[in-house]
Amino acid sequence: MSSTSTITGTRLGFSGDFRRRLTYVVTFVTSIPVSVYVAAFILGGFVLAALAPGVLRTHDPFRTDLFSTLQAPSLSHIFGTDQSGRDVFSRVVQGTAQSMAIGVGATTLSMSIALTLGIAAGLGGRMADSLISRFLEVMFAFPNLFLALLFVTIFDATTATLIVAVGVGTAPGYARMIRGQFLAVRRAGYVEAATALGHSWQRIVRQHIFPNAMRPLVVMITLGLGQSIVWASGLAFLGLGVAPPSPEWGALLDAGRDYVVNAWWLEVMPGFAIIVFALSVTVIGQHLQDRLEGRFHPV
Amino acid sequence: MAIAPFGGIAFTVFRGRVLSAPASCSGATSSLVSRQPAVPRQRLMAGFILAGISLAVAPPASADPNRGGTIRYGHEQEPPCLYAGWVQAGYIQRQYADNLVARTHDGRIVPWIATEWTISDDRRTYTFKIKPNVKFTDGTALDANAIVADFNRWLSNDPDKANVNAKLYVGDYISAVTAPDPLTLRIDLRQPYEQLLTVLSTYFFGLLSPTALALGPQATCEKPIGSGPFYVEKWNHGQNVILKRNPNYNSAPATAKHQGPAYVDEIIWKFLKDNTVRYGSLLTDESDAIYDVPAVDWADANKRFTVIRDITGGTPTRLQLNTAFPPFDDVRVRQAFAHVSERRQAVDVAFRGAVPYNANGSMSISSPERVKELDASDPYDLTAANRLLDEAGWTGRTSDGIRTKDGKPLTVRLLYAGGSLISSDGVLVLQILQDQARAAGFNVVLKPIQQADWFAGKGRGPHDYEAQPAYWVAAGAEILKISWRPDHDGFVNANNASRFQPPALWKLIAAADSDFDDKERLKLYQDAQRLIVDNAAVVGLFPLTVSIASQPKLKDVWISGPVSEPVFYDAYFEK
Amino acid sequence: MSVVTAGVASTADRAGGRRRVRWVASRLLGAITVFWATATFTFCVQALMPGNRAEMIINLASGTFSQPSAAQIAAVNAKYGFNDPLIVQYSHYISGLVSGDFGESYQAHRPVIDIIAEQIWPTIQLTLSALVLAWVMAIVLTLATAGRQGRVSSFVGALQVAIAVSPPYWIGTILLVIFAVKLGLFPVEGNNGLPGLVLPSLALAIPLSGFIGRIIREEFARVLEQPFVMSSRMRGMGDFGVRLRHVLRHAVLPGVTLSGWALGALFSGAAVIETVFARPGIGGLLVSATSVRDIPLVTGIIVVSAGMYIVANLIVDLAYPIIDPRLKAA
Amino acid sequence: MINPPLLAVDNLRVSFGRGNEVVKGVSFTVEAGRCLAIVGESGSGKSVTARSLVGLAGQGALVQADRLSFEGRDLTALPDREWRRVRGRHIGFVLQDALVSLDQLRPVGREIAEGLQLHGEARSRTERTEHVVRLLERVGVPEPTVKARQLPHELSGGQRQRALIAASLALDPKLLIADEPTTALDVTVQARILDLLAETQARGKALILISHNLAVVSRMADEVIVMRRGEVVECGAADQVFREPRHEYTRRLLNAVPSMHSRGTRLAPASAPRPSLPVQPAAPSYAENPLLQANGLVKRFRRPDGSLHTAVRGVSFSLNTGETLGIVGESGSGKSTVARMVMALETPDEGEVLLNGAPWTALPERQRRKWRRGISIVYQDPLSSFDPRWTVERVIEDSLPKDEAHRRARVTELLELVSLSNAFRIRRPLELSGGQRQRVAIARAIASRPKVIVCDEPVSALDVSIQAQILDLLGDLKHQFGISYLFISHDLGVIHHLSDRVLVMSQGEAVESGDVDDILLRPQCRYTQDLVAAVPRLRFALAA
Repeated sequence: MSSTSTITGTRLGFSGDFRRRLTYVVTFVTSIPVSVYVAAFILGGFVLAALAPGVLRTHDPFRTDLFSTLQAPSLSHIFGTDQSGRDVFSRVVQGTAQSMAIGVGATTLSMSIALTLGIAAGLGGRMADSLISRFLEVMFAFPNLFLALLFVTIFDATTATLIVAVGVGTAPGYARMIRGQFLAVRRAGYVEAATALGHSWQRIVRQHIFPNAMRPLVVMITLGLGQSIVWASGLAFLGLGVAPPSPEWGALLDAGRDYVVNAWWLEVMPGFAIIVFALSVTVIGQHLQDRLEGRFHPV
Repeated sequence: MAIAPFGGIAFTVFRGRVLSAPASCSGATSSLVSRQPAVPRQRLMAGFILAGISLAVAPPASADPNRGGTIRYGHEQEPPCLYAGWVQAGYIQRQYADNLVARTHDGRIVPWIATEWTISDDRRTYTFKIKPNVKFTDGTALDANAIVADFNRWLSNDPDKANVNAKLYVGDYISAVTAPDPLTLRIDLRQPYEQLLTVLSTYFFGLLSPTALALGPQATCEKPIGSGPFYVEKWNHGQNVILKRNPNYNSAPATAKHQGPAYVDEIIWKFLKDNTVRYGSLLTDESDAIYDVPAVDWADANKRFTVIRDITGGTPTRLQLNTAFPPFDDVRVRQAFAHVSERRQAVDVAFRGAVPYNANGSMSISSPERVKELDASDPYDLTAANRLLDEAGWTGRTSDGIRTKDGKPLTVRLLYAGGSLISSDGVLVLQILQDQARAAGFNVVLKPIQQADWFAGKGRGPHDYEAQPAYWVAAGAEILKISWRPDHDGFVNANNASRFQPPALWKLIAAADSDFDDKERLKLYQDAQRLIVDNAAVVGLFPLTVSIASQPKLKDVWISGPVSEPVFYDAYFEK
Repeated sequence: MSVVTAGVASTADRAGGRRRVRWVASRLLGAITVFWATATFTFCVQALMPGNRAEMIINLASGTFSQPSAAQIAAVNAKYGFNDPLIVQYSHYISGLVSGDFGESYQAHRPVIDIIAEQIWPTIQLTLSALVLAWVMAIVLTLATAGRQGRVSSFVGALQVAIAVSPPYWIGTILLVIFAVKLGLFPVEGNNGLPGLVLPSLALAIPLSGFIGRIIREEFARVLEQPFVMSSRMRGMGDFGVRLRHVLRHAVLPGVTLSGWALGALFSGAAVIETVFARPGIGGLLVSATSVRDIPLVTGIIVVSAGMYIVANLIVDLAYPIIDPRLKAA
Repeated sequence: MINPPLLAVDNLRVSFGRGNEVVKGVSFTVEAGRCLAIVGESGSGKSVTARSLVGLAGQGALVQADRLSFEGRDLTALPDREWRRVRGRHIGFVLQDALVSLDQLRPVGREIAEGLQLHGEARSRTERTEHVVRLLERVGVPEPTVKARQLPHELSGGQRQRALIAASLALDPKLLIADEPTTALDVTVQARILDLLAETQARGKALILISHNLAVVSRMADEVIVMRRGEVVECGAADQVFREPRHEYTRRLLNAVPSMHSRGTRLAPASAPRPSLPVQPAAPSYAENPLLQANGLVKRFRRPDGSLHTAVRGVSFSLNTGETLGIVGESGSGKSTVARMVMALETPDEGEVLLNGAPWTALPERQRRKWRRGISIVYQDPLSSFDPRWTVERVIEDSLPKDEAHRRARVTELLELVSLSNAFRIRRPLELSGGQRQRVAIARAIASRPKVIVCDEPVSALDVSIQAQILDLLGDLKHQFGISYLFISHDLGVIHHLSDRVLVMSQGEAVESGDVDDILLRPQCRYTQDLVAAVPRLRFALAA
């Protein structure tokens, strides 16, 4: 990162305010570690694969080729071919949309459940708090696996049921975190100072409690994305995933499991995709957390 | 609704080399492992028909095979109960129980507990002579009275006592089972039933000690008592079943390679569901024999171990096309669908040679009555398929190439049961078929259904599917009656998923069933097969096969009819 | 667990004693309500299941599909009391639970409690050894690298983040192939004795160690800056001594609260690992029981696993004051 | 030179990274039995200097010195293994707050024994425990055998500090360095600890005392070094430095110490031109009904272990317009709780507070809200009272009453009042220094033109020079707007400097109250007398 402070306002004679903002932006850009840029780049690749798979795909992910089955990764097939000759790389790319849909869907669902429960417990009275905490404990005692098995067996395996299964399964964890965050901010010094100034409770909630309590939510969402995908692929592994020939990452893992001795790439590559996606999302989430928590201690 | 009897055919294997069926393994040499066992031992229909083409005579019993040792056998599926209808329990039952009669590979009924038997002229009374001083492993005498007690339990209506499968076979045929004297058994039938002896040789009719049975279903489930070469010592749930040698075993069947007690002291019947673990345990010598060699390791297994394979009779796994509703109500569309993919190569690629191709959808290649030239029926012919579809009026095309006829797309909903009813390799064949059919304009949609829901009949109404893979195991042509019996007086034949019931077909099958002249019966059965295949009511894929791989030092493991059970009675370790 | 720092400890032991009893009582009451809620929820679910239960039981038992006769269905209904009104079935079910009778498995005709009792130990063995392994790995990695600058510690930090998100069954399959099938260091079958336990618990432990490691690492770096660590250095203690004797114990605290939750998550993971390594255990049992709709067995496993989770959390709550003696006074 | 000085330091320089020099050339020597004090405000480098004497200047610190020797032995290029032998055995170190300088999770005895183990002193466990008990006895901890087994939080503040000192004296080191040893303690406890340190010095130990409290230094030190931004601005014998300080900075520091002498005068030179202000404090007007009246306030808290703790037991007082009432007491005396009850942030269990004669704490919050503009509060730690996301401008603008007309101009006016330039408008509180934050807090407090401002220890976290500026600011505002202050502090000097009347609190009760000189110069009740006696005085009267 070459030093850029000289080209800011001083020589170009901008007004103080603009120069200040420019240096602020420049220091902001140079302060981000390289790993975050790499993670952002990878994530961009996945988003592109999800929105426009055609761009990255080298072959038709569903085209079988009975003469080139189980070929090791090569130039023509970057991730090799599967047991019916389909190109694994293209299938991973094609599967991105479905896997990310499950990830995003499940995270949105679990966040919305977690928010309603967390806020009700955090801001509600003692009664609401103990009631909801008791309910959360019941949800925790349930093995997530059972919830997922339940949904998938009653409503047979589609992307929607997987989203609900994973979403409901992960919601209690986030609800507890949100509740803790709201309880902490409620006790903050600036909330009491605002009360001393004579502000109404609604104004304090709107101006101080919500914005400060919601900030770590951004981080939770990024971490949630990674976890949901890993979870959904776990279900597919138990044969509860989406119907073939879907190239959803979990389904690819499930199909590749028996070939792991002879055709390792069938199992390793989709697993690799899951880890790299979850990792890049976590790194970005971690950086957001450091940047937000690091500078501002809400409580 | 009577179910045709069972059956299994074993290609016996000379030591070390597989007399493999014509199917060659094409494509890349590297192998491919099926997620589930190559052939699910799950019978869709309870009926088994034993068909036997024995290609080899059993080798002479060697001089004095070394006694002792423990066979560590890696089986795949753990049954919920050691004495139950499910075929997984049948395999274990073959080790601890004897039957009245046994059936050789070529279909002859040979003595077992019954030394000899006579059938009345009106073929409705069977009288058996029972082998003297045979005992169950709990000391109870195995005489005619014990057998009568077993039969009465099986046919009762009490859910704890009833043997569901036994009732399905002979429930409405047998009128009485009596024991005139301790060593004679008499069975009276309401009407003649040619397959009675074949049915009695299946594991459903394995003889268990009445005193043990009286202890209730739980005890029978946990520790069934038979008179076989081994007895169940302990069931470590989730892990294995320990079977110990029965020192005073004196009732081996005529099909066995020797008489008297078994050679080995013990069998550890392990449950290794995961293919990699099961075949891996053979590689790392943690198992002496394993059940169902994964397809991907088929070539490797044949090099290193002794592999025996048994192709089951009855019908192969085949796609039943729903002829009652469009698009498959038009025979041309059905024929086009039969030509539309390279099924032979798809099966070879998916199963890597572990399972042969079976073109004739109506009859398994191991059934004696099959029509040989139908093995080449409906070859891959894209131009013929397109021509037939155009003739049938499916001329329109959607943007992504799917044919349409007066606005409706040519969609084929292909319903199949997830879980162990069709292996992951089998599903792979369906995926290959789906992809290749697209070239001709078919939009094939795979719709898996949970195994338990499949059994509950959920989602399998006549309007819910265009194609449905299924198979029935039987000895031979008797299965035709079960598959193609037309609906009558309100009773829908659930086994005829393709709803194909032209009067001409039933005329042929009924005539064949009642014709005692074998040559004439064979001709009628073959005409019926030709009628079915010509009308493309079913599209053949692959037959049911059972394979056992064992360490070279473990000799004389064989697969017996009629349900292709592994037999360890004659097995011994070469010192 | 709120950490008590204010005020001099009250010497009124009687008050302390009475309060501990009240604390344990409230935990037990909580556990019972959770138990009851899980049982009721599972019961309602089985009532919702589509399809005729009796028909399914008969078909599944015979392994075939056939329309069982009305007599057979009636007999099964009578045996399991399916046609009683729901309330009667529910009260029968709950009273059974209270007396430890979880009903009989449809398939195995055996009391559910026996089936679970046989297969629960391997799962406990697996989850506990996975937790211990995860802790050992997390502590060793953090002790060596936390708080230090330089490439190695940043690499280990990134590694911990990576393994925290990697799927356990994927790691399990790869471990199985490399160490069992190819190298033969460990038995392929995951259920014969201790050596068979290594790979499965490692597969579960690696992701969890990443998770715990990350939390301990952050706390470790924070505590390293505390004055009492400087005091110890000023008494002549070396860097490693300070890390081991002083900082580690503080850094471990947030991880301990997490262990209660982790055991719950490990149970779900165990189900998958038990399938991969062909190990017995109630995780795999739950998967197979659900696929054959063996409702009493499914219910039994859920209630037992909920019980295990609650007991685990009780133990963690009791263990916490041992690590953080300040809580003893509370 | 019969024998070399115990510790000799010549031109010590410490820098962190490129060009960030924190200590720029410090030289001094220390003899056995003598006490050297290093005085300076935060950021003067006094702590880093002390720590570099034991090789613990901090991560990434570059320590250079022409001479750094202990008993003649050169310490400049000592490897870490050698340093470890010196620390604890030859040089003992005592940090500021024992609550965080002792490991909370381990019994106090084991912390002390650790030094013995490290240097292989006592072999067996019993020998070690005996040694520990003897040490605790020597530093004056009651029931040493019991206390040794207790955790730090189970000891009182004083006992904890004594245990910390015992830990540093475990191996009887010749030199003891104490960095702000009494800052975290109450005045009475501080006096006892200073006695203990003096006694240790009398027994022949060399003592280096680091402190920002000139009174403490003047009582203890033989020689004094005054440091400012890493440089030594003055050094010499204590009485000479305190009586006739040569350097302007030292003189300004001495002047900045608030006491009875400085009452009514300015502590800091007026940096910015102030509007003409009468120097003499305006006499408080004793109208018939006082501005603020507290009658019999009682407040009880439930401790986490369930037992009940009464923080305030029946406190009554009144505050008149333009008057400053000081409330003084040690930690745990309940003075902050009184402040919160006055602000109606805590509801009293008994008694009530009247504002302008009308009920105040008795009102429901909804009705009370519109009267809150008449009374505001300034906290000890201003940072936590600002919303981290807001700029200074928004903090002040938000505190303006709804009906304020031209708000932007009012914000500028308020910033000027607290002498903060316009540039601070867009800054965030986190980026400001302690003093600047307190100015913003004061600007917010006066935004609604209140009659009363409650100040809860507003200056105790600030350096002396900054503290002086803030106290002057509060004084100016009082004269300009006739604001009454309820000023809570544990520092008698500050109270004496600012208050008209004073209320002394102990264990939740008001032991004595009245005119500030009557109470603080001629205390009647026993507790106040001990309190006043314990406050370290500047021993040498400052020459005119």
